Parts: sequence; structure tokens; C-alpha cells
Amino acid sequence: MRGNHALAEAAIRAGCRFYAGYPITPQNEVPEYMSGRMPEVGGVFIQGESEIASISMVLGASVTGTRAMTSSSSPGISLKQEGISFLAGQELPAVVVNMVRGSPGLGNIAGSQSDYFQSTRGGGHGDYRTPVFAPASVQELAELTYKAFDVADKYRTPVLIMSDGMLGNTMEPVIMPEMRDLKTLPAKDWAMRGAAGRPGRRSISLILDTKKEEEHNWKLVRKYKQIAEEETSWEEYDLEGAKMAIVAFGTAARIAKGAMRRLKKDGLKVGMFRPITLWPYPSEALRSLLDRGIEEFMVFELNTGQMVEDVRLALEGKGSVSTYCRPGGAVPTPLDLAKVVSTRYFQRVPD
Amino acid sequence: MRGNHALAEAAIRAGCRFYAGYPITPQNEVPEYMSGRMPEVGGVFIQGESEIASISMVLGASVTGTRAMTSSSSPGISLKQEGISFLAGQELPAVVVNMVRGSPGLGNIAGSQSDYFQSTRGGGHGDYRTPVFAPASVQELAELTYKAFDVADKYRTPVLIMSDGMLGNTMEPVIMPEMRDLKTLPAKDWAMRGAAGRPGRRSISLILDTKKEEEHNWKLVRKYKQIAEEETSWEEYDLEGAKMAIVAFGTAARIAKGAMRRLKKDGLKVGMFRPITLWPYPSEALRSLLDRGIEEFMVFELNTGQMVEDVRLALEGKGSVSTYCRPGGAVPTPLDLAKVVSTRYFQRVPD
Amino acid sequence: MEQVYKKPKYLKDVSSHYCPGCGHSIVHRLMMEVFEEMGVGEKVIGVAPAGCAVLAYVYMDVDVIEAAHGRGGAVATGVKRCLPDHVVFSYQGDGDLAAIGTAETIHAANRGENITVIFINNAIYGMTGGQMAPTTLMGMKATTAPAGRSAKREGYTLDISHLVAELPGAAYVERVMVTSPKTIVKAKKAIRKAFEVQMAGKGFTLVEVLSPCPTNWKMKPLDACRWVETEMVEHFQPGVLADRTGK
Amino acid sequence: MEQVYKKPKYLKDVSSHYCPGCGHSIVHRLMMEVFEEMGVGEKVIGVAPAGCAVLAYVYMDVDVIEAAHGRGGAVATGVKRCLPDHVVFSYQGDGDLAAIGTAETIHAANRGENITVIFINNAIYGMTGGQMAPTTLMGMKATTAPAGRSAKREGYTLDISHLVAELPGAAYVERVMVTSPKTIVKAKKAIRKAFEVQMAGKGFTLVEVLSPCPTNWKMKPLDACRWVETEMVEHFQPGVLADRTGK
Amino acid sequence: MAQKKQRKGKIIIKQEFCKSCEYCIDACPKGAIKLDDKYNEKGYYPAVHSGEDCNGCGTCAIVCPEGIIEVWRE
Amino acid sequence: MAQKKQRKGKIIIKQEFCKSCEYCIDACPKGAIKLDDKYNEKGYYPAVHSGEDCNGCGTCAIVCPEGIIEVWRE
Amino acid sequence: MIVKTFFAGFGGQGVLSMGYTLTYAGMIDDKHVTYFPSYGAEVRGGTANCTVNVGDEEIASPIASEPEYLVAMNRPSMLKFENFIGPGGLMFLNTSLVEERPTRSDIEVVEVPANELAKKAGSERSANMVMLGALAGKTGLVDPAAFREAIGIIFEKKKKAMESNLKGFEVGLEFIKNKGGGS
Amino acid sequence: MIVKTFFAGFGGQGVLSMGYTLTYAGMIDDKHVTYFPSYGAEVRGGTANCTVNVGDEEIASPIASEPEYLVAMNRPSMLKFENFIGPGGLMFLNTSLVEERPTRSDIEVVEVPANELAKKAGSERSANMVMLGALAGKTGLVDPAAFREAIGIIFEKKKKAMESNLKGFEVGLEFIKNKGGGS
Ligand SMILES: Cc1ncc(C[n+]2csc(CCOP(=O)(O)OP(=O)(O)O)c2C)c(N)n1
Ligand SMILES: Cc1ncc(C[n+]2csc(CCOP(=O)(O)OP(=O)(O)O)c2C)c(N)n1
Ligand code: SF4
Ligand code: SF4
Ligand code: SF4
Ligand code: SF4
Ligand code: SF4
Ligand code: SF4
Ligand SMILES: [Mg+2]
Ligand SMILES: [Mg+2]
Repeated sequence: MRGNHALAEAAIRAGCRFYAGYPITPQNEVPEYMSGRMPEVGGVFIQGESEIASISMVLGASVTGTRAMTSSSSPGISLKQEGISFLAGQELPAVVVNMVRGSPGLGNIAGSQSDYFQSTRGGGHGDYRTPVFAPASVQELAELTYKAFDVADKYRTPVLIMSDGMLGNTMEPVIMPEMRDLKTLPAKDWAMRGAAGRPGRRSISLILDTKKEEEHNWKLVRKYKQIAEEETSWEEYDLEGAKMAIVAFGTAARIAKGAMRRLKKDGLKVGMFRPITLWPYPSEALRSLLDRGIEEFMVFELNTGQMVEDVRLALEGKGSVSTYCRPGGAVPTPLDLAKVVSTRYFQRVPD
Repeated sequence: MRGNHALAEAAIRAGCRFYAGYPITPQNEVPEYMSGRMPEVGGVFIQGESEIASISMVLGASVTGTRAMTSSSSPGISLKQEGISFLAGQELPAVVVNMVRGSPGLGNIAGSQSDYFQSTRGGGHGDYRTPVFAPASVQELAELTYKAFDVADKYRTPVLIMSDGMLGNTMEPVIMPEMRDLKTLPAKDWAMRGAAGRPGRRSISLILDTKKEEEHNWKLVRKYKQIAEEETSWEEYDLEGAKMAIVAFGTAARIAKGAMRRLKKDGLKVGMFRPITLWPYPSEALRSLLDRGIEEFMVFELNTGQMVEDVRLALEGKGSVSTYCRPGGAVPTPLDLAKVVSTRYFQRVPD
Repeated sequence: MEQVYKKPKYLKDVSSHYCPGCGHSIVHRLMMEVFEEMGVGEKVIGVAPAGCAVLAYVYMDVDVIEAAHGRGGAVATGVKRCLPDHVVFSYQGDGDLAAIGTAETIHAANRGENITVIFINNAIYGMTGGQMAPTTLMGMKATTAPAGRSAKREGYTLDISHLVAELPGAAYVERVMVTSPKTIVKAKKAIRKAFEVQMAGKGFTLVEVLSPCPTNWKMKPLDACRWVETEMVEHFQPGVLADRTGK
Repeated sequence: MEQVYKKPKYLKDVSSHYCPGCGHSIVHRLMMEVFEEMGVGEKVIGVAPAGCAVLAYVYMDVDVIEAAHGRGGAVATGVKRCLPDHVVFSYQGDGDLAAIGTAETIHAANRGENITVIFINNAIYGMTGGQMAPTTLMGMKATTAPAGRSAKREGYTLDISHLVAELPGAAYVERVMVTSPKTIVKAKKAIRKAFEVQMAGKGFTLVEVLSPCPTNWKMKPLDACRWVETEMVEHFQPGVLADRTGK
Repeated sequence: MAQKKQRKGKIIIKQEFCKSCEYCIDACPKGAIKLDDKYNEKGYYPAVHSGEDCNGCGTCAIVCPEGIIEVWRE
Repeated sequence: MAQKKQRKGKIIIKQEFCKSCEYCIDACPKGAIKLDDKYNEKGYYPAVHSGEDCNGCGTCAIVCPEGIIEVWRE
Repeated sequence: MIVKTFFAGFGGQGVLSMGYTLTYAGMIDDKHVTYFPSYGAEVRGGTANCTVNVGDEEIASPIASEPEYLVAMNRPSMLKFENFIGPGGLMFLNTSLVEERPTRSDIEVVEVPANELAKKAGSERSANMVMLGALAGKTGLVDPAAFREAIGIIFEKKKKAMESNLKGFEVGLEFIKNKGGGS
Repeated sequence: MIVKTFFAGFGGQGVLSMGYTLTYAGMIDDKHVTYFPSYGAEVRGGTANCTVNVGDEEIASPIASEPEYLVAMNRPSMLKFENFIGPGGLMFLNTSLVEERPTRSDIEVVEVPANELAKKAGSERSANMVMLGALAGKTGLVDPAAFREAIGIIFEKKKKAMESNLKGFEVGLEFIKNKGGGS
């Protein structure tokens, strides 16, 4: 299955019954798939008049308790920032997919990770955070999308999927998660379905009283802490006995795996640490590598160097951090990376 | 003069001849002032139909070489993120003012610093950065706005002013910078004023060729490095011989000054480090405090804790960092802060 | 004696934040009366705007969602598509609906979304303090049009309801005012009609209410009402702008 | 022999990326011919859209700015207000102008901005691969309307030029097509008229061009032209929609 | 025609919510409402029954923005 | 009426830019254009003079999307 | 020393104008000053307030916690803000409109029948200036001459308002003197 | 081992369909596979390309650097992508439409007159499948039986297309056999 189709089908199976989105390459296959699939499962597909309208529709759908999703790519995601901030402020679940492209501006449509900051530091205004999932294969694109709906509902928060056109357009075999029976989804006692037998509800974010807004902010912070405790996720490859760790996520991690195979053949002890949640960032797990004797870290990102800040924050000044950054949609080969890694390896790792 | 008026008048004096904006509290006095003042100096004032239209108009004006500005507050700034990314990508100068309010969502209109991440980590998509100025008095609001136009032109980049409604609505005496003679402004040989006697120019950001987009990204990175070298700015207060440093910017720094007066009276050796540019962050200067014997840092922010990441990054794991964070538009008094600081001081600072 | 008027059931018993004589308050009350009379109050889901009516949920005892500025048409679309049997409205000011929300308004109408939009036209940005709105009359002063609106600088007074009425998806569009007993009774009828059309599933409905904003017009409430009846109606003629319910 | 036709001066001598028979190419050429004939080429500043014409600057040898998707009306406003004596145009597709850019289009027109908008209506999202546009005809299939556009699901075909024409700021609005020698000659006249009106400072001008997109319509180029002439014109009748230049 | 007997009515105004807009005063066909001469909590002179006969027509309730007039009729 | 003398014309098509849309072929009143039987660089069969007389009317140039037809007339 | 004054009342009472005049006078008197009005949606419903800080050193925060002086022009303001004042602070109360008195005993209440005095002086609208005169006389915060100059400048273009405002100010000043307060 | 194949031609030549069929066949043959088409604006102007990786281990990157095999269906593709191929790689060239030959000497050119063969086999449109047959026969990348099954599934609902495609595939396979290539 093509990545974008796998993502869309996984959403349907997770119980997504509302999709609104606006075309933009490289994720057009998501709305296209949804336009055909939603009517089959009795869900709603709307092509919004813009990304802003789309996320606003998703907000409306989410308030009714419906699992809802929108998807776009970098410029379109910028336009959704106000909406994401509102979803976070009103504590409404939703899944927002970003198939990142080379940027700033219109940029291009190649695979890129240049929206890392925007995704992890709330590109929208205000004190909020959103869980960010970064899949590295079409299989994981499906699985993490599926999971995103559960996390969104559990914590009443928008959840981001950060991937790119390379994964979205790659076709690979996928084992699809099972179709959820909507009746088995946990009830949402906050949802609005008309005020029969109870006073009117509200879903708001305007809190003029600064004391109450501050309380609301701290409440969100507590929630974010809980998410950090319960949902942080990463994967480790060949780190046992490794002398050096590549830190990479998503498409970059996939390339890194290829590089590792070459490096292994050449006898280098290089492992990889792959954050799956970019926020909450697996800082402790990464820091613990220091205790496991790894001092040398190479951050490999498809941008000019963004995640490296989280790596530095995690390592707290310890270890040595270098980067291999390729922005603008440039996608280096495993060999390119392997060369950079081995150069560094021989400079730094004592025999 | 009221902060928002001082800002607007300073922009006019800096040679700003195009303003487009959309009303939002707490910055309405900026467009209101501009609507009366622009016609007097032969400039253009437009109330855009939205924040998005406004920043797009600013982009159009900027292409013609006109000094141009827009202003808004948190939700409106979220809407401008796509436009800011385009300005950065097309390397167009512009000044964007954010009078931050308590958020996320509609939040409230009180003074807040909750858009620190958004401002310093490019809330828009892609690999770009924008200089961010954080004034701490009405006087500085005027001066930094004035300077912002020069920096924007020099580096062909959008520049952000990050302040809040407290400063924007405070009235204080101000000494205004002199009125610039437009003829003395440096020429913009890239500007479009019709293709007389030369081939057509373009101002674009779509770069489909990933190699070229990557080159463009690295070119921007070089520019950002230069800005970091030349424009980083901060202020130090009573740090000589201090045992503890408060790190605060903008309105928070102003409150901190009041707290310091109290603490000084009580004999505590507490100084303050105030970043004036939030990006580029004065990391080296902050780190150098370690060499000056300061080990204890308290970050004071009007949000749930954002700048503290830059402080941690700057200190590279050294020193001890605590925070006093007040989100949601809550504005503590100097006394509130002084209490928190002195508690920490007596816990940590050896006599 | 028999009680001939009492506060409608869905209007909460709290004092409002609206200025004296503000049209918002009147329209809130009319809507709640209509919901009570139609017996649909417990099926209503409303969308409140950024604007003076941002706190509508404080007064209306029905489910209310706060939309980002201008996005009421889209939020209401999301709600209605998920709950097609509920009564969904979006309540919006002129800045909200006709400036920043232009696209959302036009497209919700064009899709024929089966929702009702209550559009409070007070020719000004009320909440933010009297800036020019798309609906500000020619020559009228606003804090961002200190010399009075001129076509050359600020463009023309926008009749967005007329544009909406041109769209085939618009089932019912009427303009009313709330300035006197007579006009208020008429306004209520229009609001009721719009909700009835929605319940009948006939498509997009919009009621534009010419509404006094004494504060920003710097007039006494009664003078503001007279100004609506003499000046505003010159540009915004009350009446039915579209009725496609026959089909 | 005398040369009766040659490539216009402002059209660069490069092969375009447009598909065979695409209307964009024809309109580009007509515009460059008009600029040459009017002798204004060196005063022209254009705004290119996100859409198939995003690379317009590769072909047009005039100053060209790339706008974010849908923002042409606003970008052109910024340019024109700073350079009122220049000739400013915004070139936009139907998705760009009538979906995401609805507000910018309506308000630029309503302000009577003295710019010219060239609006390429091909009833589809060309660049992104054939998704539904606001202008997609009823029953027509698109990749996001696989069952064909239905009013209930996707709403109605939007005639945005008609809405623009209703606005007092719109000085001249005409709809043309580029499907045959005759219609192309007419289209060129309309484009020239619009730019002349702009030069005379009379306000907002818009020329909508019904334009074949053989690729996404999955037709041969000539069939696409015939489809415009028979099907598209049913909903989008060519002609002058507004002419306020007399005033 | 015989003169119609004037019906009798009664109104109750929740004075503490009144904002002195005078809509009811303007609308009342009987001149049965006037402004009080004492400020209420909010600082407005609230509407009050003027002493003239009320006919219970309800017009005042129709125009009151605050919805604070209750009307009774025989 | 006397028969008008047919004017003579000539066209030059920049074949390597032609995309085979056939607009010129359809538009030519004289049937003076046809598709070549060899692909060009881009992979299209480009338009080419068919051998019929051209009258230099310029219609083909008006319709050509690529703007690659030059026309001469006596 | 920094002294904080908080003014509150309904919109129509010239509350912001009181604060603005004090600020201006402070500037003329060569003090550090900040003026911070309530703004935005708070203003709906007709209440208004503002904070003025006057001091001889740089002012840290323009908003007031525990202001030294509170000016309450109406009853809701008195009730709402009574607890704001720092211990030992003064409340200037417009007794023309407020019958009750605050419940706190650790503050001093300066009773000024501002509307009555203003009406007597010729225009009820200058009740705010009467109050300001009382404040000036009682506290000596800023030199009365600076107030007169400030009023002169602020109302430069509205001669009639200037005169009635000046008159109001003097009446307030006089009232306090006779009352025996003042510094 | 991972083997990368890059397909290029104009839009009408069924280039993406070639890649898709190979991918599907690889899956049936129990291999790791990825398929990555050109997408978006690249597609304007009528060119198309895609990359298929087939391997017996997880595939790191779905896009191809130095593909082992290049299928060039027309002249521009040959010119543009000739330098992509890794040393020792194969170029499958549609000689029906390309007269020139690549200049590189470190690659092997497999000449397949795909259009002619397809025309002979009944439908010029199946030239892509002829080429795919040649690729399958020459490289042994995936079992021909898997290709047949893949074509059967992909064109399940279009019997006529299925038949002519199957025929084209066999013709290509046959052609290579006769040519003496193949694994
Ligand atoms: C994105 C965004 N921009 C601007 C604002 C500020 N804002 C709030 S309400 C409003 C306009 C109010 O005018 P209108 O819609 O006419 O409503 P009214 O108050 O007059 O009823 C504005 C500009 C906002 N909240 N969000
Ligand atoms: C904010 C944003 N959203 C979406 C896109 C993707 N996009 C580019 S062009 C386009 C629409 C193209 O359709 P149209 O405007 O009709 O132009 P055409 O290609 O048909 O000429 C879209 C949705 C984008 N570039 N930016
Ligand atoms: S400002 Fe105007 S619209 Fe807003 S509450 Fe007051 S009168 Fe009503
Ligand atoms: S996709 Fe359509 S609009 Fe775009 S270039 Fe091709 S034919 Fe033209
Ligand atoms: S009910 Fe009628 S008569 Fe009685 S007070 Fe009200 S308006 Fe007047
Ligand atoms: S209409 Fe209502 S609010 Fe207005 S004066 Fe009468 S009772 Fe008071
Ligand atoms: S100039 Fe006229 S006659 Fe000659 S080829 Fe062109 S269309 Fe035909
Ligand atoms: S019109 Fe132009 S592009 Fe089309 S076939 Fe003729 S020469 Fe070629
Ligand atoms: Mg309004
Ligand atoms: Mg289109």
C-alpha cells in the first residue's frame, strides 16, 4: 500500500468518521482516499475551502465526540496553527497529519523534516504542546495513525503525525490494524450532542480572568507531564556495545538503518536511537546511553539542524554531539551518511 | 506616550510607509494610530480583511522596497505564520509585531510571554529563523522598533517584536528617535519597481530542484549565523559580584528590576541577565556568567517555561537552573518574585 | 392576572456584559424564545464568535462552542455533518462574518450547509473598540477610519448577505432590525423561519440583524435605533433577500 | 514577405512545463502580447499563484512575485498601493482565487483596488492532480469527488466572478474562453480592456478565462476545448459581467 | 362603536439588571414607565413604573434588551 | 464578383517545443498543417507544414499554446 | 519610593481622564510615571479603571498590587476594589453616589461628595477633577501647580472643558483643605 | 541484497504501471519491496518515473541512488538518467523510440524495440509490459510466475487489458530468451 493510503485506511479503522482537508502535495492521496472511503463507512468527507476551514470543521466535528482528522503539508500546516492552538486550549482530540516538504515558503515537495521545531514547540500561539508521532515505515505510518486517535481521545489533545512525501508516496506491504467497532470506543462524557436533560455545555478557550487562565495553563502542564510519562516512545538499534549512536527519526532513521548495515560490514560499532515521539522527547532514554558507555552522538536530520537542540537538552552538556543535516528536500543515500559517520567515528572513537 | 503609540510613531520615524493590520486587543492602538498618521507622511495604511491578508499585503509592499510593518496578537500571529515563512523564504524585509496575550486559543488579553517558542523557533514551516526583539520599557519599544527596520533591511529578513499588552498600554515618557529622511535609506537593488532596462525579476520561494533548495537553505543558515554574530543583544544588571542571576526578558525583566531593588535592600547579591534579542539568543554571554562565578540561575517567565530551554542550552548542563513561571496573563508583583528568589537564594547560595 | 411575558427558559438569569441598548442582547433573547416555542432547545448546538458575543454561552442555556474569529461557518459545518438531526447555528458579527470569515461564510452557504447563521451587523468592530468593519457605511467614522470611510482608501460598504443570497445553496436569507417593537417582532419571525427551514433540511439560512452599537457609535441607545432606521437601512434594505424554500 | 506573427517580446524563448493544449500557455502569450502592444511591459509587476502557473516567471519577462496560495489579491494590493503608477496583475487559478483565496478576492474587489486579476477557470485543481475546485461542474468527477459532484455532499458550482461583479468596487469583469481562434481573439481584447481600465485608474478589473485542462479532464486537447464550449459555458456564460467604467 | 374597556396590566422590572437604555420607556404606548431617580448597583438609573396605567400589552418586554420585564394582564 | 487572388503565406514551427495539441491543425482554414510522423525530443509528434498552400492568415499562431508558430505573408 | 494610585468607576465618569491627568502632572513635576488603563473587553458594560504609578525611581511594574491610594467613584468600584488597597492606604470615596462605607478598618476613607461639589461648581461632569483635587490636596503626591499645567495642556483645544476642569480641581483642593486633611 | 530499478518515460507510456507491476510481483515472490513514484508538479509536461526496490532485507530508502537497472522508454529519459545508473548497471532501452545510444561504456545496454514488439503482439500500448518481460527475463529479479499473477490481480476488472498485458509480458520474456540474455 502507498503510505498516504495506508495512513488514511488506518484512520478509518481507528474509528475516524470525519475528515476535512485541502489538497496539497505530497499528501493528496489522503483526501482522495477519504473521499471514496468515508461514504462507505458512513463517515463524512469534506474538502474544505482552505486548510483553516478544514481544521475548523475538524474542531466542530470533534466537539460532537466524533473521531476527526485533517492532513496537509508544511504551508498548509502553518495555516492550521491557530486552529491547533484552539484545539489544545479547548482540550479537543483530533489528529493532524503533516507530510512535511522542503521549505520555507512554497519550497518543494520532496521529503523533509524542516517542520520539527514547528511540530514540537507548538507553532501556534500559547502554552501548549502536542504529541508528535514520527513513523519510519509505511507499516508504522498505519500503526501510529491508528494509535494517534487513542492518544488524542485519552488526553483530549490534538496529536500530530509528522512524516513526509517520501514515506507518503512509498508503496510497501502493510499489515493493517483491525477495524474498530465504534461502539467499543470509550464514551466522551464531555461531548456535545444537544443538552437533553442537562444544562448547556460549553467548549471555550477565552478565559478573561487571568487567575483562571493560569489555572487552566497549569492543568494543561499537568496533562502534558502525564503524557510525557505514559506515551514517550523510541526504538533502539544495535546500541548494545556501540561506540557511537546515530540519532535520527522518520525517513532519516530509515536511511540510517541502511547506513548501519554498511557500517557494520566495515566493523564499526554504530547503533541508532530513534525517537518515535518527537514530543514528548525520549530525553531520559537518550541520556541513559551515556551510562551505557556511549559518548559520541551524531544527529542526522533532513533539515538545517533542529532536533539537535532536543538532543543537547537531553544530554545536558555531556557526550559529544555532531550533526549531519540535509535540508531542502535533499535526501542523502545510506552511503552518504555512512561516509560521514565513519569519518567521525575514526576521528573520535578510540580503538 | 502609550506603548502602542510609541511603537507606531517609531516605525513611522524609521521610514515605515506601509502598514497593514487587523484589529485585535491588546494592540488596536497600533492600527488606529497608523490610520491617522500614515496619510500625514504620504504612506499607506490598510486595515486588511484578516491577518493573512495583512501580512500578504506587507509582502507585496516589501517587494517594492517599501519599509513595511504589520502587527497583531497571539491568535493573529498564528495566522501569519505561513506569511512569515514566505517572507523568510523570499528574503524580504518586514517588521511583525506581536503583543502577546494569555493563550492557547482565545485566551485573554493580559500580558503574557507564551509565544516565546513560536517566535524563536519559527512557528511557520521550514528552516528559517527570525530576529526577535523583546523590549522592556516603552522607550525601548520605540527604539527597538526603529532598529528592527534597519535589521530587516540589512539582512533581508522579517524581524519580530515580541511584547505584550501591558507594555503596549502603559504610558510613560519617551524620547522619540529622529525622523528618517527616506532618501538616506540604503538602496535596495533587488526591489521590484518595474523592469525598465533590465530583465524581469522574480521573488519566489518555490524551488523544486532539491539541490537548489538545499543551497538556498544553507545560504539562509549562513545569513542567520551572521545575524547571530552581529545582532545578538542583552543587558546585565548588578551581575558584578552577584551570587545568583535572574534571567528574564520584556515585561518580566521589568518586574524583576523591581524585585532586585527589594532583594538588594535585604542584602542579597542577585543580578539580572536580560536577553534583548530572543533570537539570536545571547547564549555565550549567558554562559560566560559561569566564569564570573555565578552558578545559580532563576529563569522568570510569564508562561509555563519556554525560554528556560534556551538557558539550559546556553549553560550546557553547568550551573543550576530553577524557574518561576506564571502563565495565562498572570502578572506577579516584584514582591512575589522577590519572595521566590530569596527562598531559592537561601537554599542554594553558600554564605 | 395571567403572565403574558416572562424570560424565556433558555436565557439564563444573569446580568449581561453588553452595553446598554446593545442589539446583541435583544437577539439572544429572541433566539431563546424561538427555541422554547419550537421545543428544540435541547437539540441546539451553537457556535459563538470572537466579538462582543464571545460570551454568548454565559447567557444561552444550550450547548455552545467558541470558534476562532471568523470560522463559525466552518465549525458549524463540522458539527452539523456529524449531527444532522440537531439544530445548529453560528452567531457572528460583521467583522467575524464579512471580513476574516468571508471564505467560510461564502463556502458554507455555497455548500448549502443545513445550518442557520445569525449575523449581527452593527457596522463596526464592537469588541475591539470601534474599528472599521466591511459593513461600515460610507463617510462613517471609525477608529481606523478617522477621516470617515472613503471608497478610494477603505473601499465600499460590503453587503455580504446579498452575495450569500446569490448562491444557490442559500435557502433563506432575510435582513431585519431590532430597533422598535415592530421591527423586533419581525426579526423574531425571521429567526424562527430560518430555524424552521433548517429543521426541514432545506439548506443554508442566514438572518442579518441590523443592530445598534450605541457605545462605538457614540450615541444614546434610542438615537442609535433611530440611526439604524434612517441611515443604515439606506444601504442595507431590510427584507427577504433569498427564498429557495419552495423548491 | 512580411512577418505577421512572432513570439511577443515579453514571452521568454523557453519550452513550457504546461501540458499539451493547456489554456495557461495561451493566456500567458496573450498577456505578453497585450503588454507589448500597450508598451507597458517595463512597468508591469505580476503576482503568480500556487497552481500550475506557479512558474509563470519562467515564461514572462516582467517582474513577478510568487504569492502564497490564494493571497494574490492581497499581495497585488500591497504592490499597487506602493507603486500606484505601475501595472499590477494577479494571475490565479480557480482553487487559488475561489477557494482558499475567497476573502482576498472579494475584499480586493470591494476595495476597488486598481489591479487586474487574470482568473484561469479550469474547473479543477490542476497542479495538485485533479481535485475538486469550487468551480467544478455538477456531476463532474474529480479525484476528491469520485462519484461526481453532488449538491448535497460537495455543494454547488461557484460563480465567483458573478459575486465579484456585484461589488461596487469592481470596475470591469468579463468572462472569456480560449478554445478557438475566435474566442482567443476575444479573450485578448478583454485582457487588454482590463489593463486599460487599470491604467485609467478606474478600479478593480477581472478577466475570467474558461481554460482547458486536458490532463485532469482526461481528454484530448481539442476535445477539452469543445467541452468548454458546450458544457462549461452552460454554467459559466461568457460575456461582460460588470462594467462600471462609464462613471 | 362603544369604547373598549381598557384592560389592566402589570409589569415587574428586575431593577438591578436594568441598564437605563430607555427602550421600554420609548416603546410603552401608555407612558407607564420612567427612569428611577436612584442609581442601581451597576450605576444606572433603572426603569420603574411611572404610575400611569399599564394595559399589559407587553411591548416593553419585547424591546427590553436585558429581558428583565415580566408582564401580567387581566 | 471576381475571385480574390489567394494570398501566399509561410509558417515556421519550432518543432522541438511542439506538444502535439493539434490546435493549429484544427484551426487552419487551409488544412496546411499536419502532425509529423517522428517524435520530437519531448516525445511528441510535432506539427509540420502539410504541403497544402498556406495563406498567411495567422490563425494557427493565434491558437498555438506554445507560441512557436511564426507567420509570414506576402 | 513609588506610589500607586488606582482609579475606578463607570465609563462615563472620566476615570481614565483622572489617571491621565495625574500622570501628566507627574511628568511635569519631573517624576517617574506610568499610566495603565483597563483595556479591551473589560471595558464592556461600562466600567473603567486605571493605575498610575508616580515615583522618584524607575517603575518596575505599571500595574498595581496593593495600591497606596484607591479612588472609588461608584459603589461597585468600592465593593470590588476595597480589598486591593494596601494596609494603611487611603480610599477616596465619591460619597455623592455611595451611601455605604468599606468594611476594612485598616484603611483610611476620605469622603468626597464629588458630584455634589461639582454640580455646585457649575458642572457635574467635572466630579472627576474635584476628586483629583482632593487627592492632590490630601496626598501631596504631585504639586498642584503641575496639575494646573497638565489640565491646561490636555484640554488645550477645548477651552470650556479646561475651565470647568480647572474649577473642579480647585474646588476639590479647597474642600480637603477645609476638611483639615492634606500634607 | 537490494536491487534498485528506475523506470522513466512519458506519462502515456505506462511507466508507473511498470513499476507497480514489478512491486506487486516482488511482494508475491515474498521479497521486501518499495515503490516510489515521481509525484506532484514533476508530473506536468508529461514525463513520469518511479523507483522500485526489491530485496531480501528491509529497504532503507525507497528512492534510488545509483540504481542497478534503468528502464528508459524514450530519448529524454535516456539522456536525463543515463548518469544515474551505478557502474556495471543495465539500461533497458526502448529502441523503437530512441536511435541514439548512451555514451557511458561502464554500463550494459539491453536494446528492446518495445513498441514494435508490442505492435506486432497486437497493441502498441503494452510496450511497457514487453519491456517488463525483458527486464524479468534478463535479470531474474522476480519469478516470471509472480509477474503473471500480479498482472492478473492488478487488471482483474479489465479483462482485455489483462490479456494484452500478459501477452506483452510473454513477448518481452521470449525476446530476451531468444537474444540469449537472461539469468
Ligand atoms: C484571529 C483573530 N483576530 C482578531 C481577533 C480580535 N477580534 C475579536 S472580536 C473582533 C471583531 C469584532 O467585531 P464584530 O465581528 O463585528 O463583532 P461585534 O463585536 O461588533 O459584535 C476582532 C477583530 C481575534 N480574536 N482573533
Ligand atoms: C497553503 C497551501 N495550500 C495548498 C497548496 C497546494 N496547492 C498548490 S496549487 C493548488 C491548487 C491548484 O488549483 P488552481 O488554483 O485551480 O490552479 P490550476 O493548477 O488549476 O491552474 C493547491 C491546492 C499550497 N501550495 N499552499
Ligand atoms: S460595544 Fe457595541 S456591540 Fe459590543 S456590547 Fe457594546 S453596544 Fe454591544
Ligand atoms: S494540469 Fe491542467 S492546468 Fe495544469 S498544466 Fe496540465 S493542462 Fe494545464
Ligand atoms: S405592558 Fe405595555 S402598557 Fe404596560 S408598561 Fe409595558 S408597554 Fe407599557
Ligand atoms: S428596556 Fe430594559 S434595560 Fe432598558 S431601560 Fe427598560 S428595563 Fe431597563
Ligand atoms: S497561417 Fe493560416 S493558412 Fe497558414 S498555416 Fe497558419 S492557419 Fe493555416
Ligand atoms: S498548436 Fe502549437 S503546440 Fe499545438 S500542435 Fe500546433 S504547433 Fe504544436
Ligand atoms: Mg460588529
Ligand atoms: Mg484550476
